[in-house]
Amino acid sequence: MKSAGCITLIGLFLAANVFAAPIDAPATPPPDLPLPQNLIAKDKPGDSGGAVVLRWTDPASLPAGAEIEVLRAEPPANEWQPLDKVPAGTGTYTDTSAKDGTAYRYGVRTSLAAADSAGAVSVAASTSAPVVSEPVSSHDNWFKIERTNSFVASILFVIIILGSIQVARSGKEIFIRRIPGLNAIDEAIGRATEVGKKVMYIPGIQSMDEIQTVASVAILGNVARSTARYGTDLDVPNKDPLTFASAREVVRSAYLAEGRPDLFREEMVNYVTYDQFAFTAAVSARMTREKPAAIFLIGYFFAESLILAETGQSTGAIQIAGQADPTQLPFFVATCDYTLIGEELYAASAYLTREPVLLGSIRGQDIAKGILILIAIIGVVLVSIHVLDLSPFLRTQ
Amino acid sequence: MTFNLGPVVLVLLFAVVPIIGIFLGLNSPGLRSRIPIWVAVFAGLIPILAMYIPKGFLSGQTGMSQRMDDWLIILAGFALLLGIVNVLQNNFKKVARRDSGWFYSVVLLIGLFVTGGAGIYGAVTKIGIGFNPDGSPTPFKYLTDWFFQPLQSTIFALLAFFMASAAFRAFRARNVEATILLVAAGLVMVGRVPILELLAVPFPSLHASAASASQAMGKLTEWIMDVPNGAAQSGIIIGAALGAASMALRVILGIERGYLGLGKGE
Amino acid sequence: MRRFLERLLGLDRRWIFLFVLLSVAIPIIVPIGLPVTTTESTRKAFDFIEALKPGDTILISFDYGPSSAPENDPMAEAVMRQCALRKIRFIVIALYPLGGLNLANNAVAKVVSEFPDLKDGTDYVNLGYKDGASAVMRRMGDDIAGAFPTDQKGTPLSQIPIMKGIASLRQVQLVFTVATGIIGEWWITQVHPQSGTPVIIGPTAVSAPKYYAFLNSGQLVGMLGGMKGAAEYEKLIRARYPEMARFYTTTHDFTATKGMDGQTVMHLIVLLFILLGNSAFLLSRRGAPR
Amino acid sequence: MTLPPIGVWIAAFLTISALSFLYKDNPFFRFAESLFAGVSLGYYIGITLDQTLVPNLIEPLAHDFGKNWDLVVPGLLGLMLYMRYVPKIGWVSRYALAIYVTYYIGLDFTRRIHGEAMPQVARIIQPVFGPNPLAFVFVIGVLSVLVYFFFSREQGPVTRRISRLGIWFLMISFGAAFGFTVMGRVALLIGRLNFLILDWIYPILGI
Repeated sequence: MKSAGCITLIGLFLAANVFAAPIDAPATPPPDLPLPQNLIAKDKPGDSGGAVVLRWTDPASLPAGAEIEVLRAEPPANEWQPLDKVPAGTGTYTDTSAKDGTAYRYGVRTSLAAADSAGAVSVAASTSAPVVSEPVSSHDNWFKIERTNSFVASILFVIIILGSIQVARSGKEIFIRRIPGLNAIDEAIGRATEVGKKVMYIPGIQSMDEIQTVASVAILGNVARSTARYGTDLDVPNKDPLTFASAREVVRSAYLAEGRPDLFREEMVNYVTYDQFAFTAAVSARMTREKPAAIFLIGYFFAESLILAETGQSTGAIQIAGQADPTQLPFFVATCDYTLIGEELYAASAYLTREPVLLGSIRGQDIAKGILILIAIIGVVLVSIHVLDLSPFLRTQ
Repeated sequence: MTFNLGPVVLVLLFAVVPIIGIFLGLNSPGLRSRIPIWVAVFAGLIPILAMYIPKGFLSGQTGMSQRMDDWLIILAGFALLLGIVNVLQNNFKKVARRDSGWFYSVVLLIGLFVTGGAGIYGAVTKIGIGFNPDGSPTPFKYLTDWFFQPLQSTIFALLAFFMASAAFRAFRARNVEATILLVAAGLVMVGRVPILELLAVPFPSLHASAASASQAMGKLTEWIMDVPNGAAQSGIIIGAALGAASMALRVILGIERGYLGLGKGE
Repeated sequence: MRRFLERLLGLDRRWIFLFVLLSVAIPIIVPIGLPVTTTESTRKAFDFIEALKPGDTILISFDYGPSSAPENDPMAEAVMRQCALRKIRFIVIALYPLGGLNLANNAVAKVVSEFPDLKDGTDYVNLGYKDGASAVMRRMGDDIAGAFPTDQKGTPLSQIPIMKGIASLRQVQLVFTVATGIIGEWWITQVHPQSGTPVIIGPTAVSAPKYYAFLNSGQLVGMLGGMKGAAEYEKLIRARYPEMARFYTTTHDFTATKGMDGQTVMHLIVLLFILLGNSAFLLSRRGAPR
Repeated sequence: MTLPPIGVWIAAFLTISALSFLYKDNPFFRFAESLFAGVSLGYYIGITLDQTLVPNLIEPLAHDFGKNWDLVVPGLLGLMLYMRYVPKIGWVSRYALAIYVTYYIGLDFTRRIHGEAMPQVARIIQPVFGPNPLAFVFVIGVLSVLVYFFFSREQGPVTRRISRLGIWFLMISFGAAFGFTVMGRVALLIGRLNFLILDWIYPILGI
């Protein structure tokens, strides 16, 4: 079906080429080099415009070192301008310098570059009149076809999550398994209250453009409600100014929601500095000087993770860490009492609040995970018995 | 001159609508949180649509997505001042109250004013923050090279020490899980560097076998990193990706709005 | 005995710190010269660049800061030297906000001084730093000049010979990102899917494990993992090009190969401490009344 | 004998002061740490002005207002952030924060599905009886870790075993990644000691 269309197209273009008068072609030397054939020029599909794709078939036999020269003629002058040369055997070229809406003609011809003794490339040894395409103009498109797979996956994912949220809203009970790191939050704050020392919460060092920070700030809201309830002091040092702004709103409203606005102080959420290690030095120093009883390291951390966690460990604080990205998890696991691993970070606010909407979306994530596991198992079986390789359908571009 | 639809739509959505929203919000407290969340839905949809719709007004070079990138870099730049204001407030307060350690607040403020001043000077005079026209370093660059960078690298280097102390304390065979952790760490540490060769230095007869054992350990390390470690990493990444995407969806749709200091739900 | 074991288990960590300091400082003063074994991921990176043709172009992105310079610098330098020898052209950019540009400038200056034949604009070009790595990358996928209108010296890209025929990342044969944080990963998850340009990464040792996932899935061509990866690369280069030995045998200049000595001793120290801790732990548990 | 320049002395003093934290908190460290906090913040004032606000906002507005007029809006949004300091209309800052957060979170959404979940699942799909006899270890590893991340189901005897296996894979990964990282961290220390020894002590000793 598709190939039939192709053949028709090629036929059309062949016919067009026969009749297309060479537009102001350069002087024609003896045509000792065979010409490429079946030149087709099309707007590059699925892009934002500005690109035309050329395809052609190389002539059957070409001497070594032969290249295909690509030319372009732009109205109104319609003079051939050389665009580029590609090695024989390429068969395709994308002109990314096209102006949208301009009807270009493209030409290809064989050329043999000869180097003179100095090594500089001299005039092409032989040039013949190019094979010419139909006029073509580039434009922007409505859909990126090569991303169909991730488009479909995204749509399915949205349906699953929103559907599960809907189910949860309708009152269906949703179970959630025990996550020890989250159970420990109240224990840690309780201990801080007993010994009369403060709780330190570090929401990572990334800005609010990172979803782990957003998740961490949501957990901070719950921690702040606990400290408000217990009347324990809270300290939230920040590296990113937007995270700082958000964290302060969150802590303020948590104290308000618990009916303890009197306990909220602006200094609870404070800004330190924008540099990763200056922040680390300042916060580590604060840990050793003020010895908080509980330290939360939840969010997106980088190398500072171990400096902070090991310093905190040496002060004897209960430490609860959490990160979705795997790189710093080894250090948290080695130095903290509890660590939220990967997806547990995102499950935290659902776990702590037990809100149906959040629980519903956790359920949706599990369904999506189940589907992915199923796809993976089916894929592994099919590819192992040499029936079909599903992986290309999942590779994204 | 072509008309660019992208920026115009952006201005409508993220300037005109907010301004109207602010005026409406002055009299109607309910709208103070509702309109920002509606506006945010559009902000969240732009990059998602741009991923799949290559139409110029959306994802072209002057399209909405591209322009948003340009915009938000500026917004983030503005945000820094928010932090600076807080640092100034807190430290001036400490100095004024002569809190314990107020001297160090003075040190901090001097560092801030001198370096910040040099930076502002460079940016305002267009000399820049690198080199003077005659090739000599600007004061800003001098401070960067001899104050800022050495401290940055040294604090980072503390990690070498903390790796060792954390390993000593954490890697003990307390239970099955801890033992697995310990063994994996030990194997990889041996496989990453020519430890066996180092140990064989005093025994010439063992050199060859130490080298081949080291090679084998290298292979094993690579396998551990590749297969079991790669598998666990993949598992974490897939799970976290789903968790993040679901959270992203909740944030974009305004279901999760805690980051604005707003309660859940309406 | 029990008291001793308990003391050992609760050993003041400052003793460990002292051992670490000595184990790293001594090899700097008295180099050992230990052998290095090469790994698959590094060989793949090396072979890929070796297979490029003279006149091909690669993009080298400085996505790290001074903090990880001892690890990352040797990687960038080694690849640039290889390019210089093989007449492969390279475009240098910096996306890391905390001093990536400075490092790029230093590295370019160093390699250019080693290879006086290298001409700015024809053999290499330094486009400088741009803020907002993710956005910059996305734009480079379509239009390099849109992200970097001029090079570091202010010459418009259209006037730079090396950029002729290179409008977007699609015309670049390889992206080599020397990276410390998330920026390196974006080259793999954003740029590679967008433009299809092969990517080699030179991450710090800490993020290297994460990239095995991408290496296996084919999203990455090769990787130089940490100082070890850099030392392996130096070894591969020395083996292929004996004339390069001059950059890797001087005592005062720092090389990854030299750095490996200190690392090896340090690993040994850490392993000994783990062994000590576990022996004490197991012995004390055996002796403890149940 | 030429002594190293003053900058090297400053850097060496600050380096040693920072390292002294390993022994214990002390006035030298506290001095270095406070100075670092101040200088670093000042550094970012310079960087943000010179590399972000001047080239991305001020220059485009000054040179080609017709083409860049819309950049006034992020400036406006930036100002909205500061309304937090005006108690009555503190809520205005929500607009700026909400737009900033959701735009990037939207970007994150696509990155997670398109750039992470799908390619990683594609990776699992490999022949387990093929040329690589241990490929099944990989497949089992990913799947068992994923089973560990199931939250909304009570674990039965089978899933409990699978998720325990998942934890073992996680532990191998964490241990291996820890061991793998030691090198990089030593590299940093080497960098600092290189500076102290090669740039500071050797010149003083005239070596």
